[in-house]
Amino acid sequence: MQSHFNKYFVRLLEYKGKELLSKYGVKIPRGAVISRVEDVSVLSTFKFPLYAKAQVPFAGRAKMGLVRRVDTLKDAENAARDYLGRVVQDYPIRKVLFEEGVSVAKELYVSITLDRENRGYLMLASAEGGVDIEEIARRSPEKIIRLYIDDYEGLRDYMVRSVARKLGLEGTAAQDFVTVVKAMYRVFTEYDAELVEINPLALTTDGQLVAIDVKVMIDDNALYRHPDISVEDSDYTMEELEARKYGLHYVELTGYVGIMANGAGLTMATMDLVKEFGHEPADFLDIGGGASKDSVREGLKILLHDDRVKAVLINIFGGITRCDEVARGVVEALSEVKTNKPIFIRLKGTNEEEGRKILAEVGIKVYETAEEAMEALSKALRSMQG
Amino acid sequence: MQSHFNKYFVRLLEYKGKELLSKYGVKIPRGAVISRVEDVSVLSTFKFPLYAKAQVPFAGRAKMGLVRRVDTLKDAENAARDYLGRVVQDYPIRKVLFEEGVSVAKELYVSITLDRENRGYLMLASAEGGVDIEEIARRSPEKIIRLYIDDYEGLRDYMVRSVARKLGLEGTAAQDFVTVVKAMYRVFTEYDAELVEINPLALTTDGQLVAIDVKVMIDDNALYRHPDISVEDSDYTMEELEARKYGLHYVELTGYVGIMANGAGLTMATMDLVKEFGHEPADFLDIGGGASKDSVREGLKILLHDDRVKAVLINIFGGITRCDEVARGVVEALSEVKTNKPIFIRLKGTNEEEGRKILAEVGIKVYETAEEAMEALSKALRSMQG
Amino acid sequence: MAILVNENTRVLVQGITGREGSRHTQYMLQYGTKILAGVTPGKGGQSVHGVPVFDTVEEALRKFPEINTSIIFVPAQFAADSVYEAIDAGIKLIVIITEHIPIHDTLRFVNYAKRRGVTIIGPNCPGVVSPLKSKVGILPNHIYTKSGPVGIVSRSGTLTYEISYHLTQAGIGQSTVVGVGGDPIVGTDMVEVIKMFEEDPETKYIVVIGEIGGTMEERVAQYIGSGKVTKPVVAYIAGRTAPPGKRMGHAGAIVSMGMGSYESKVRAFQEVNVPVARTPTEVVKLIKKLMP
Amino acid sequence: MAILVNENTRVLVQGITGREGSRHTQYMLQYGTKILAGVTPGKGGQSVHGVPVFDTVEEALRKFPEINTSIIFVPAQFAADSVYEAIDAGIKLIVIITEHIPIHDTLRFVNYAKRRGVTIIGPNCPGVVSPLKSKVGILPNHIYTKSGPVGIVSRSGTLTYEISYHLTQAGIGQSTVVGVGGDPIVGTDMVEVIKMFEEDPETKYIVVIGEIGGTMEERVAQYIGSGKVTKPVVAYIAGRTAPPGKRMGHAGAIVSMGMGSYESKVRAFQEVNVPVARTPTEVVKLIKKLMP
Repeated sequence: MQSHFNKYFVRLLEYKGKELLSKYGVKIPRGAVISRVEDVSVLSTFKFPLYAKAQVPFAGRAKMGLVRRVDTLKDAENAARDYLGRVVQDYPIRKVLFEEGVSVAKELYVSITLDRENRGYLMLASAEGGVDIEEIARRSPEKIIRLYIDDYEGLRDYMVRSVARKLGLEGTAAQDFVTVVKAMYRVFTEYDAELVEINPLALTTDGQLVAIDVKVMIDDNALYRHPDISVEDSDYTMEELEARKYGLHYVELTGYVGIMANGAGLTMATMDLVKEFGHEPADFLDIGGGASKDSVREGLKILLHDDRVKAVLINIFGGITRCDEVARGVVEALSEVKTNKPIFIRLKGTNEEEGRKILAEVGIKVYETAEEAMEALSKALRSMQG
Repeated sequence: MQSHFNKYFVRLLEYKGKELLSKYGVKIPRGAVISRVEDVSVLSTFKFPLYAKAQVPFAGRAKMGLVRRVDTLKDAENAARDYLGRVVQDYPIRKVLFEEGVSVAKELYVSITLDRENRGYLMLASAEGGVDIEEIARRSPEKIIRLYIDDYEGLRDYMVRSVARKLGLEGTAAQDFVTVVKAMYRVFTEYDAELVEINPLALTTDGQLVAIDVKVMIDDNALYRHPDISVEDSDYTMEELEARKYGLHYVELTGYVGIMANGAGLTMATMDLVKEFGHEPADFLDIGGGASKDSVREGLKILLHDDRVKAVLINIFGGITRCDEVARGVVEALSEVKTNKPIFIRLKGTNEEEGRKILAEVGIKVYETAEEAMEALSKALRSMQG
Repeated sequence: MAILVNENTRVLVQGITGREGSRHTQYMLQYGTKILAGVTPGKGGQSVHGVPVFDTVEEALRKFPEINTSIIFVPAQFAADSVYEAIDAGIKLIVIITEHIPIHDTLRFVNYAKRRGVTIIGPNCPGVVSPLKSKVGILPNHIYTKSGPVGIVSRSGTLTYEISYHLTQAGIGQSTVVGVGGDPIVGTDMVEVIKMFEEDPETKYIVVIGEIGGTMEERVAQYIGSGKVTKPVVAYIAGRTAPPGKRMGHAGAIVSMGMGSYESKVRAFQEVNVPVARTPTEVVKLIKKLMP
Repeated sequence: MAILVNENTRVLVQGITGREGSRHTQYMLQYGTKILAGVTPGKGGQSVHGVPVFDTVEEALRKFPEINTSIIFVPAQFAADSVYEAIDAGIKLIVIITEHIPIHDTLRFVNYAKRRGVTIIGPNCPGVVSPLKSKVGILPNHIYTKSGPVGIVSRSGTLTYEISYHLTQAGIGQSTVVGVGGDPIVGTDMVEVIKMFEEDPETKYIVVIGEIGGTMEERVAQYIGSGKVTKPVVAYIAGRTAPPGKRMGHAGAIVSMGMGSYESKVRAFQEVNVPVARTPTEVVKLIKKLMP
């Protein structure tokens, strides 16, 4: 189950996910999050060594050197200076989490996620957590305990206790496990989460359960009702935030043909078509349903300002989207940005005739099918190279 | 539907109920609550005249002179000094709420309460709110709009909108009504309420909905999960709080026969019996189910220390309550408190024999039936008067 | 015959290792109740008065699939979860002794049980006894030594013992005695129990033990008035001399419309020709009068 | 015949006074859809393109009890409430056009609808059209001018138009075209629509338009593999060249077990002998090949 271009899930930074879980009773390592180098002074009361973890919203952080042990306040300051402001995978590091070490006896895995197929929630747990969890799931699926949760009936304590027993937890650890999972469930349902994952969930040498790393993904469409979650604490890049303002869904790719279409399916089909003609798409830009001329204008401007883009393919089949609005947006963008990049437009559907007329007035040809537009674009690219 | 001795509902002080509703979006008059006379200084930024409302947990406050208009800070100080520390109906006034006036165009009534019969919730609303609401309900029941709410399905906005229309609310007032009722519903379900009532809910001359007076009653058994609600903000008297510590349910009455029994039903039946013999009970004291000897001891001590009590009738039929524990408690109380008040005990049920033995050791007779014990008590009272 | 519990009742005790759970397991065993298993999370493998303890209801039922009834002694904070566990495991009769369960919890699990066809008695109740057959509750054993024609339904525990005691003393046995519980919302109300008594061939007379507050007694009277109860009924209501209670706001007054008082309840019964005893002992006299 | 909507469809438009609601009411009317009423709270008494507007669904249904279908254009924040209102009022087919509805809202109302036997199409979908009979959706009118033997079920709006357009251009009509919606959880999934097509006498061929992500296409293939679909199926999957998407944590990987990719979906279809088109236009060729 992967999320491609069709739906955006906001991944929270580790410290923010921990904050939410901690609010409902999950134990986390003692630590502090810092966004300015000079703030490392708050660490003076902590027990060194600490672990400095750059707050980036993607996996494989340790291998990239974005987690390190610091033995002194001076070390910590150096780590903060090194990390803060760096841009990794298009993402600017704004925060560093410093945490005390935890004496781990055992690493568990536990998560709650949407069960799309059964239209409910699914809890997964394993007594063998850690980075190899997927490998374990592949080789020994029986080591993954699955609990289906009905949205209507909710999660009962006794169900979690039963999972705790299967994990081999006893006594206070079993009780703590109920606390941990109920906290995860609250975050999951109250914060419109797609995923709440603790991996590893450490069973410490003194019998406590502590969340060492967490991953929380939130439904972008529900962010409006969670004022305590700032997009700054998520995996939005600057460009994505900019596009988002206009209801655009933009993802940067590696090629040179700028693409704009309406609907995720048609946008992907348009990418496929570009590849089919032997070219490489520079982006995925879906203007969504019912886009206004302003969105179209701003979207096209992103493509025109992108130096990598050599030509633009616009593929619109209007349903709730109106071809005339699209045409107006295109005309406005072209009046604002001086460009000699060729633009190939295919327009079909709602208000198609009016759209054609508007584009005809500024001398832009409209193609009947995406294939025809792409063919013309290919020819233009060849002549540019020639 | 009245709550007698069988179940205790905590009534919150007005200001606390308003605080909860306000947290979820209900508009309340601008105001401040004060617990020390010197704190009236915070009122200096308010728009006088203000209304000083002594925070007491019972109705008819205005008629008792516990609400008054104050025109100056000096007035306010006098009101605070007058109210704070006064004891009205056994209740010590600890707080005074000062509020700005509201320009009322219309007074509505709205409440959410438990629907015991249908095992759900019931919302009541009327376009004619205010102190006469019960009279209106009696004379013109059609003026009360009733909405049953299923606990499982919850309250949907569209249902509340429909009630708003029936109340004649339009535009923003109708939308605000949805906000008000949803806030009430949240307080009702999240705070284990028995009742959330706003009366009057003012429609102001500038079209706003403002809660002028509110009544919130909370399930005493659920207080443990609401750490933000202090019993100081409720209608507990000092004696009740003291009794509560030992799991006792004590209510002071006006007579002179001290009563202790187990279970609300048996305690009431014992009161009835005292009256049947022409005497007046001094109290209702239910030691509950499975009382320990400590509870019995402390309960009996309350009665022995009460100067009004001339004789004590103890009526126990043990199920989960053990007669031996009761006997031990009685013996301990008598060893701690010197008294010459006669005590008449009837013991039946679980561990009856052991209880009888314990009491026999200190020379206390045990009666077979409550009637026999009461007869003996009557005789003793007669001889005391004679 | 009898209602709710009988010779075929096979019991699970939830919260069996607690003070009350353990004690009343012993008393029920002494009474002759067939208790097959107990549950206390984390105490699986122990035994209480010879009854094996399991960690979960599911495990207990796997070992003893013939269990058809559960009695709950679990502390109030955890009681609701135990009820869900029993319902989800498929137990069809659940008797909840625990008192002080938050009423919103009760409301939710009672409705949940109804949707699944599960009967709940309680909470905050003394349980159910069908004398000489089975006891699932905390009613004192020594009172229930005679089966017979009187079915009792009551909101009060101790008052039930009182009246049962006097009946038994007078040589009048009981078919089944049901304490529905003293909370404002209970799993099975008096009307529902009276319907069962009406269907039960062993029950010839019905005693209703009520108290002031709520409208349950008025609804019983209304149901009797509908003509669906052919067996004679005798009532007792505690609280005749209680001063007016704490008011439940205007809402309470509007909903109850004057019901809930001693007078209202007595009037309701009198209107449908149900005699109301003035004292617990008078119930025995009224029943005797009805007997041939 | 056809599925979901036909000559007997009588439509309510919820959110009729909004920009899209009003516009598409006009388009649907032009298409010939029988729209009887609209709802927008606070706008009762107005009319939109001749359609009377009511404040509540209940009022609209009181006036027009023959309404059997609702289409929802209400903004995402308020959409769930509109769905509950329609379900509670007894409407049995609800088409939700609104996009950006929080997925937890969708999950809850979809399950609520199922318990009440209500069919939901969407959310975030183009709706349903049975050409020349009725359109309940936002699909462009001018494409749907020919009824015929092809049933289309799709996760994507615009791709559906694209493929329908090419079919119609090639003279191949459609029985019903269903956009199930692009969200991770939808009211009616592809398998459920395919079951309907299988039952529908008018439908002779089925086109499945999928895209990468999720496992809906794999489940379609699995269902076809079970032998319950006798009609020939042709598929198209968008996203062949999309780079790997954002990972949904370990949980996503564990649950999907490698499903969700373009290759996984194509393989699943090929294993059950469903041809997969490489471009939207190729779908037409594949259908033509199947035709006699």
